[in-house]
This record gives sequence, structure tokens and C-alpha cells, in this order.
Amino acid sequence: MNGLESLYQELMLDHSKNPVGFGLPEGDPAAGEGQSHQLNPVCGDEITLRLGVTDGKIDGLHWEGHGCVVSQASASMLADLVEEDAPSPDELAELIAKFREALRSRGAIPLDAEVFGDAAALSGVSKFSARVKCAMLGWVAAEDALRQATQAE
Amino acid sequence: MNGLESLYQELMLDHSKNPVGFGLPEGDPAAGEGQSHQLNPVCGDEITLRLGVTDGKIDGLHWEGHGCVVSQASASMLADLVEEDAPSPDELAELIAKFREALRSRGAIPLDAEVFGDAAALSGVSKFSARVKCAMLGWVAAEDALRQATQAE
Amino acid sequence: MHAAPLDVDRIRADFPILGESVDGRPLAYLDSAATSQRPRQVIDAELEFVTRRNAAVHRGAHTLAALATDAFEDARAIVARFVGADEEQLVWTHGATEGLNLIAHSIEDASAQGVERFRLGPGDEIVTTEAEHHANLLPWQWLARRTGATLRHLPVLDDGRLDLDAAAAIIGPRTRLLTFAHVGNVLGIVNPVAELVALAHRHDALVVLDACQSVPHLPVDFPALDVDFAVFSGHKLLGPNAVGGLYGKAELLDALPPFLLGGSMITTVTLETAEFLPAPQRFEAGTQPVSQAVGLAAAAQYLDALDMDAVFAHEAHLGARLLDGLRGLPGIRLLGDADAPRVGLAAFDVEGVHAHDVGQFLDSRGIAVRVGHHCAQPLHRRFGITSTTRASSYVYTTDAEVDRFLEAVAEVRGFFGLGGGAAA
Amino acid sequence: MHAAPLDVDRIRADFPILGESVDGRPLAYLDSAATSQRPRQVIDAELEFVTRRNAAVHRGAHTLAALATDAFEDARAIVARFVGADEEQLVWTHGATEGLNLIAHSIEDASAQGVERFRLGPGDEIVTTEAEHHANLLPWQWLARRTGATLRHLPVLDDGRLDLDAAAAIIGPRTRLLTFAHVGNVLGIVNPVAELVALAHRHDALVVLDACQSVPHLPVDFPALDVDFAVFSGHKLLGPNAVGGLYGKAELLDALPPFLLGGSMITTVTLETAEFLPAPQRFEAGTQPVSQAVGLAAAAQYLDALDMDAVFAHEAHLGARLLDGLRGLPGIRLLGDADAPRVGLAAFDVEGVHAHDVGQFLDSRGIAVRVGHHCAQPLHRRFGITSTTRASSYVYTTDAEVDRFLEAVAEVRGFFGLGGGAAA
Ligand SMILES: Cc1ncc(COP(=O)(O)O)c(C=O)c1O
Ligand SMILES: Cc1ncc(COP(=O)(O)O)c(C=O)c1O
Repeated sequence: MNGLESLYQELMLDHSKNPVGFGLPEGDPAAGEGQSHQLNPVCGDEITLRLGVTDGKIDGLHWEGHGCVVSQASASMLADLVEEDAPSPDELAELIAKFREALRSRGAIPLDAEVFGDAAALSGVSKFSARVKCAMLGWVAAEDALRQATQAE
Repeated sequence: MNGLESLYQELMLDHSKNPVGFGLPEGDPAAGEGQSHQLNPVCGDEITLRLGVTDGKIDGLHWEGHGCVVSQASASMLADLVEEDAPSPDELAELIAKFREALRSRGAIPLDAEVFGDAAALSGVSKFSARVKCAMLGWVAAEDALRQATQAE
Repeated sequence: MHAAPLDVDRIRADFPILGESVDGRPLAYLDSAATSQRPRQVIDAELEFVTRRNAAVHRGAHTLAALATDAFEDARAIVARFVGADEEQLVWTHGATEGLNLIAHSIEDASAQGVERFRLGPGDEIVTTEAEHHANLLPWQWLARRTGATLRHLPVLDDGRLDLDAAAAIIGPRTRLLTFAHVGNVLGIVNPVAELVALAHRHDALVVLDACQSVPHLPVDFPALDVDFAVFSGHKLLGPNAVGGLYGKAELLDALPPFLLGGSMITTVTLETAEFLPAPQRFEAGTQPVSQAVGLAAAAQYLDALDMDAVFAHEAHLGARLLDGLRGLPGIRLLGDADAPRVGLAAFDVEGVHAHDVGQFLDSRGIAVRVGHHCAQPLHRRFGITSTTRASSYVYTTDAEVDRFLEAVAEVRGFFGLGGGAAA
Repeated sequence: MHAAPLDVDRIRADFPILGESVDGRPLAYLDSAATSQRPRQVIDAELEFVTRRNAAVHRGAHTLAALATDAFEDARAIVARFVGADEEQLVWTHGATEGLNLIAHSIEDASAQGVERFRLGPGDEIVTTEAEHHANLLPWQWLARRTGATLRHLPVLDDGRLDLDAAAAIIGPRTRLLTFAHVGNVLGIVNPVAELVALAHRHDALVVLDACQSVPHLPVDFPALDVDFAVFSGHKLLGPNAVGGLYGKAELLDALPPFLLGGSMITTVTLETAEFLPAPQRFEAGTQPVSQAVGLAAAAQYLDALDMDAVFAHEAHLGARLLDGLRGLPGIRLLGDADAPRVGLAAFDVEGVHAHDVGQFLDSRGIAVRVGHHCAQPLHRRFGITSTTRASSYVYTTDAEVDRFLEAVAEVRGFFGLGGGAAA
């Protein structure tokens, strides 16, 4: 697998073409929900992400945005992970922290597929330091939205 | 003659100890006179020089100031030269221009003793580019004073 | 004028970094508009200075300080001559960004002090263009905010040229200052300086030229162009980072108050006030980029030896090759498609593929290009997109590299599962 | 703490320029307070960057750009750690002068925009000292002029120490900002930061530390000193010219508006307005001194390996040797004669001989010192003189060089025909 293919794995191209959780609900976020808009100033990529917390579980993660394959696939994989595992707020916060650590490790820390699901395919990004921000965009939005949702609780 | 002695020739030390033309007359410059104050910002050396033009000859060049051996000796040598040769304004302007050219030549153009008198001992300065400004100080003041004196004429 | 064409193979041998490879493929560096690479001659000039003559300049009487000062001032003379200027008209800066901020800040301070020549206030207009680099936009937004003047923008035509009809309408008696790029860093087109200068000077407006992308690529003579101020950066010109030049007409530089304040630009300082040296020293506060200036002078000499007419011919040739090649590819939209004089630079959108992904794909082929908004968000917005891919050449760029680039661009859409190119 | 003493002979072997000679005599470089020399390790780090990793940072997706960005940000982390700071607290500048101007200008702009934390106006006071380098005086004169605030000055005692009694009287409820040099560039004394910070913070005044002459010579930890802002220059620190650091407390950097405006410091730009990135990027407009930052990081690592405690011990030792030696010579007047903690620096007047001539004489012996007002005219005026001769040491300075210097100084008056020394 050469550098390019380790970055753009099939799974990633699929997610970018058929993104999970794409499309924000109408109207403003309700109480107990958080919404965050993140922008990568280098390329203009944007993601707006909303989530809520119901019965101690993350609920209804939706997002919209435009940008490169990495940023769009990564947000989609996050939405997929949340949909599958329905983590608690603390679990999600921990997932995001671990994801950041792995991505910033310059290839030293791989993402475990058991834990990260499809998002484990993003391991390859960590060797491309210029792309780490792309992969983080949706996750930073989720972190910020989560903070709002749980503060509001 | 090593570098230091080619710079600080006996004649120069003499001029700096017993400067020619030192001491400004009382009162403001009269009509037909010019006076200029020059400062070397690097070291704070200062020279104030006054001269007049009478019957088409430079007359009464006086100066005051403080500074290094080079700046003080050079002003004294200029005063000496003017006293001896009583040049016309044009001749003085030309002397100053030639002096500047020689000093900026980085050692390439020597000063002719026939023309510059004692000031020819300043030839050595041109190899010390940091000191060229010192040697020029009095001559720049004379140039400026001359311009005033001849404008006023 | 017919200069001998560049001997690119011989030139390439002077640039150590061009021998690098990426993922096992030889590097094709097509990002020179962002920063150029440096030849041995520049590297060695700086090295020789640092290992044999390094000292504080204009400050010491010792031999090393004198050698350093001579090297620094000789460098000023060489670089000034390279842009047609006298030594006293060349102020060292750390780059074009600092130069443009210097002009804006010094004008603001002059205006605040009531210096008539530079007075700006409500009703006065500062004119820039839609195509500027942020470095030639934000300082003027700031100046407008601080003085109450209005900022206006010359529009860009669909083909990338400045709209001169609109310019004639916008530039008028209220215009106090006009600023624009000689060559745009996204469009690559050489703008018509003479026409714009004539429009501005008819109304006594000052003209500032952002010559960042022109000085490296074409013969430039600021006095002949009759601009009032101009800026450029060393690192785009085969020179070191952190050094650049600000050109100004002598009487304007003398009338402007200083910007950065500190050592080596004063005559007399008391606890309460300070008096300043004449230009250029007045604008050179603190320890200067000395070894970098020496390196930049070596770069100017290197380009002089190549002959700037030959450099421009080479750039124009590569620019045409880039344009022709990209025009022939499906799903490619060029920014600045005009048949106008241009350097070797093309920015474009690949339909359906984000610029980041285009750049990544090219990188895997060893081809270094820049992706993003290239510090020109308003221009991208003008064309309805947020980012583009940009290829840019310089004296060491070969036809073969341009062709490698074009072949790879042809494959991009296929790789990302869209039509119009062979799969990888 | 007892660090191993410096092995000066081994250190000297790292500095190519120290092998130079002047007029046939080995160079004794005693002008490090003006600018230091660079070891091979620093030169090589910059060279390796330029020949293998040079590219625009934070701007490209290609491999070279990523390598360059990593090198640049790694350098930030290393230099930040060297002064006890976090990466986000270290802004790259082109030197201390730019850093101090940045603080003054950003505060002025904040004040003009009505940002309460930085508001300055008539009745408010900015406090500096009589001993400052012009770089830490002129920006505050400017700020006072632009805001209507009053500039006040802490006096210096006859022995060179700051007058702390006067400081306690001057620093009060009107004080909004206090700024002073950690180590003075003429007096060489380490000023009592803790006392001054306590005085200022008692009144909620901001503290700016000019650490230009301290960071090179002693262990410095800005957060531990509790200063609000601090600046230093790379070229005094074994590093390249044209790079320096600005430290700021995170919440203050975040509250300050940017200074220089341009590329790479924005999020969104329209033709009319711009939004800015958080610190440190907000303050880093345009192409940064990238290779120079990499060089400065190598310098910090070099000094770390020597151990800054050992460096300070070496400096204190040389400082005492200089002082003792000069005190024993007739016709010498020392500036800053206090028995206070100090670095290896002494400025002095030779009775009857102008500093220029002293410097020239020493140069003929191969000894490089600085002469003049050292960008501190008010301090010289305070002592009733216009210029002095200054000798300053660094890690590569030997006892033998100091002794050669002292012997030569003893001969100066004789050479110029005055008593009190052997004739040349
Ligand atoms: C047209 C133009 N203007 C200004 C700049 C800013 O130059 P620098 O980053 O060297 O200050 C650039 C470079 O990015 C440019 O291309
Ligand atoms: C105490 C002090 N502050 C500020 C400066 C200015 O530093 P730079 O010239 O590197 O900007 C210097 C150096 O001359 C200095 O010694």
C-alpha cells in the first residue's frame, strides 16, 4: 500500500461519497443540544455539527459541511461511530481525546478498529501532518457541541 | 607603520591636542556667514562650525566641538587649510568633494599633501570605514555653512 | 531584447534541494510563488558572512563590525540597483508583509500628526483590488478604520484582468492612495502598471505596488514605473527568509514618520522625545537581517547573471505551457484565463475534487503544489469557490516537470472515482 | 545548583569565526552583547533545513511543506520550553525591537477600540526606567503620545542599580504598564524582577520584560517570573539574525488585537473585514523567519546542553574579572559599579580619551569591543557622558581574553599621550 492509498482507503472514499449523518435538522438547537461550526482557515473547509444528550447517551449527531475527502469522511465516520455505539458524554469525550492523540502522533499510535470502527481507517492521516487538521475538523466540532450540550444540561 | 599608527599619526594627535580655529565667536552669525551643527549619532560627537566669505575668499573659519581624535583633528586640519590657502567658495566646495571621495575610497585614493596640507594625514582613515564619518564631521559642517553663507550673499 | 535562453539543467545543479525525492519519486517543486528555493551561491554568501564577518552593523569601530557594515551596505546597493533604485530609496524590511504594514502605519501616524501630504479622513478613499493577497488588503482595512477613510476595490473581470473601465470610474479626486499587485499570486497576470499609475497620479494619489510576484520573474525598475512605494520579499527571489525591500521615492520617504522604533534609527534621544535619522535608516529600527541581506544580494547577482529578460521569457514560456495544458483537460476550471502577459503560474479548480485532495494526489507523484485560498479569500469568493490548486514555476523549472504535472492532473478525477481521467 | 563549569576550549572549537585574526592578531570577540557568534550546530541546522526541507509553512499539503511546518513548530516548542513557556505563549518575531513595538501598537489599537483591559488615556501612566535601550523607550514614548498617557521613568542610582525606593513611590494606582530590562545592556546588572513585578501587580499594571540580555546569559522562566509579556532576540543567543520571541500570558495574548496584518493569521477575510486566528498565529503575519527559527531552536538546545546554570556561573565569573580588573586601572570610570548579580559586561569611560579612540586602539590589538552610547543615550546623559567603551562576554570567552583586554586598556592613555599607562 503506497502512501496515497494508505491515506485514501476505499472506506474513506465511500464515506465521503455517502456520508453518514449528513444534513442538519431545521431550526435552532433545542435545550440539551449543542451545535458548533468549525472552519479550517487554510483551505476554507467547514463543518457544522449538532448533537444532543438523551438518557446519558449521545443522541442525534447530525452535520453539514464541505471540504476535502479527509474532513468529510472523518465527520461521517464519527457520526457512524456514535450511531453504532451510542456512547455516554464522557465516553465520547474520551474517544475524541484518544483520536486527537493518535492523529498527532505522526504515525506512532494506530487507531484501534475495535474502538473506533470505520474511523480506524484514518490512522494513515497521522503521517500526513498537514492533513491532521482536516481529519480533526468534525471531531473538534463534536467536542465543542458536547461541551455546550452538557453545560446546558 | 602598522594600522594603528597609520591612523593616529603624530600630526593628528598634535592637531587634536592643539586644535586650529577652535572657539566660536560670540553672538549669532552675521550676514554673509554660515554656521552648521553636525552630530554623529553613533557616538555623540558634535561639531559646530562657522565661516564667512569676504572678497570672494573664505574667511574666519571657527569651530567648537567634542569627540574623538579623528573628528577633532580633522576639523582642526580643515581650519588650518582654510587659514593657509584662503580658498574661494568654489575651491572649498571642490576640496570637500575630493576629500569625501578619497575617504570613501576604502584606501584607493590618497590625499595629496600639496592640495590638502596637514589634512593629507587623514588618508589612513579611509581604510577604517567606521571612522570615515568621524573625519567627515567638520567637513560636512563646512559644506553646510558654506551653502548658507553663499546663499545669503 | 533577445537574451540567451536559460540553461535550466545548469541552473538546477546550483540548487541542492532539487535533488530531493518524495516517496521515491524525484521532487518537482511547483510551489515557487509561495517560496522559492535557494542556490548554493546564496547559501554560501550567507555562510561566508556568518563564519567570517558576522558582527553588529553601524555600531562598532572594530574590524569585524566594519567588515559587516560594508557587506550590509554593499548588499543594499546591489539589491537597490536590481530594482532600478538608489541606495537611499531601499529600506530593508523582513518581507513584503512588513513593508505594506510599514507604509500603512507610517501614513496613519503622519495623518494623526497632521502631515498634510499623508492626511486621511472621512471622505478620502483608499483603493485596492478584489484580487489582492491579504497582505495588501488587511493593512488598508486597518488604515481605513483608523482614519475614517473609505476602502474601495477595483473589480476583476471574469478572465482575471483588472477592470480598467471600472478603475477609471472609481479612481477620482477622492482617491488618496491606490495599491495593487504588479503580478497577482493567484492569477499570474502582469497588471498594467502604467495605466493605473496614470489614473492615480492624475488625482495626486499615491501609488503602492505589491511587487512580491513580479520582482522575481520580470525585469522591474521602480523609478521607471513611477510608483511611489513598492515592496518585495527575498524568499520569493532565491533569497533567504526574513528579508525584503521597501522602495520609496526619496521625498516621500523623507516626509514619512518612522514605523518601528528602537536603536540605530535615531540621532538624539531624551527620556521624553527622539529625533530620527533620514531614510532609509529611519525605517530600520533594531538589529537588521544582516546575513539575510547579504544572501539576498547574492540572489540578485545570480538573477542578474541569468538576465531578467531571459528569466521572464522562461516564465512566459512555462506559463503558456501550463495554461495550454490545463485548458485541454476535462473538468478543469482555470482562474485568470486571459491571454495577457503572465508568469509561470496557474491556479485552478478540479470539478468534484477538493483542492486538498488534488494536492495530496500530486504530492504522491512527487509534485509539490499549493492548495487553498493562497491568502486571497475575496478573490476566490469572487469566483464562487473557496480553494484552488496552484502550480508555479521559477528559473529551475523544466518543461518536463510541467508535463509531469499536467499528466498527473489528468489522472486526479479518475483516482477519486469521477469521470474524465484514467484510474490510478 | 552546581553545574559542571563550561569547557570553554571545547566550546570555542564549535565557533568558526573565533579562528579569525585581525591585523595578524587572534580575534578576541568581546562584543557579544551587541550580537553573539553562532556555533556550527546552529549554522548546520539552518543549512540542513534550507537544503532539504525548505518550503512555505502552514500553507501547503505537499511533503516538503509538511516537513517544513513540523520543523518550524518543533522549533517553537523547543524555544518556548527554553524560557519556561508553552508553545501557544511563544510568538515568533524578527527580534526584540519588533516584539516591543508589537506590544505597544497592539495595546494602542486595543485602547482605540475600547478594550477595557488595555485602555490608556490621560491620567494613566506608563513606567519605564532611565537605563533602557532605545528599543524599550521609544515605543512607549510613541504609545504615550498616541493615547495621552504619561510616561515616567524609574531613576538609576549612582552605582547602576535601579532605585527601588523611588520605584515604590512612582509605581502606583495610575500605573497601567511597567517595562524594564531584566539585564541592562550598559550596566550588566541583573535587575530585581520579583520586587518590580510585585509593585506593578499590586496596582494591576501589566509588566513587560525586555529579556534581550538575560535569556542568553541566565536561566530564565517567564511564567515563574510572573511577567505579562517578555521579548528576546535570537542573534544575541547564538542564533541567527532576524528571529526573536515574544512571550505573553495566554489570556493577554488572546485579548490583544494583532499588530502586523497579512497572510496566515486570519480565519475569514472579506473585502471589508477580517477575523483572526488565536495566538500565537494571530501575531505572525506573512512568511515567517522559518529557517531562522530552526536555527534558534538549535541554539537553545546547544545552551541547554551546556546548562544555563553553568552559563550564568561562567558569565558571573567573567563579569567579576572584568570589574576587578577595570577597578584597578587609573583613569577608568565604570558605569554600574554596584556589587550586584551581573553578567560578563562592563561599560566604562577612559579619562581624556574618547571611546572611539579606545575602541580603535583595542581593535589594533585584535580585541573587538563596542563604543558609543549603546542605544542608551538617556542613561549616558544620566552619568554625564556621551559615550563609553563596552566589553561583553559569552560562553566562548576565556579568562585569557579578558586579561588581554585589561592589559590593552591599561595602555590606552599612554598611547594617546596621557599619564597613567605604559606607552605603546
Ligand atoms: C502578491 C503577494 N503579496 C504579498 C505577499 C506576502 O509576502 P510575505 O509573506 O513574504 O511577506 C505575497 C506572498 O505570499 C504575495 O504573493
Ligand atoms: C536590552 C536590549 N533591549 C533591546 C535590544 C534590541 O534588540 P534587537 O536589536 O535584537 O531588536 C537590545 C539589543 O541591542 C538590548 O540590548
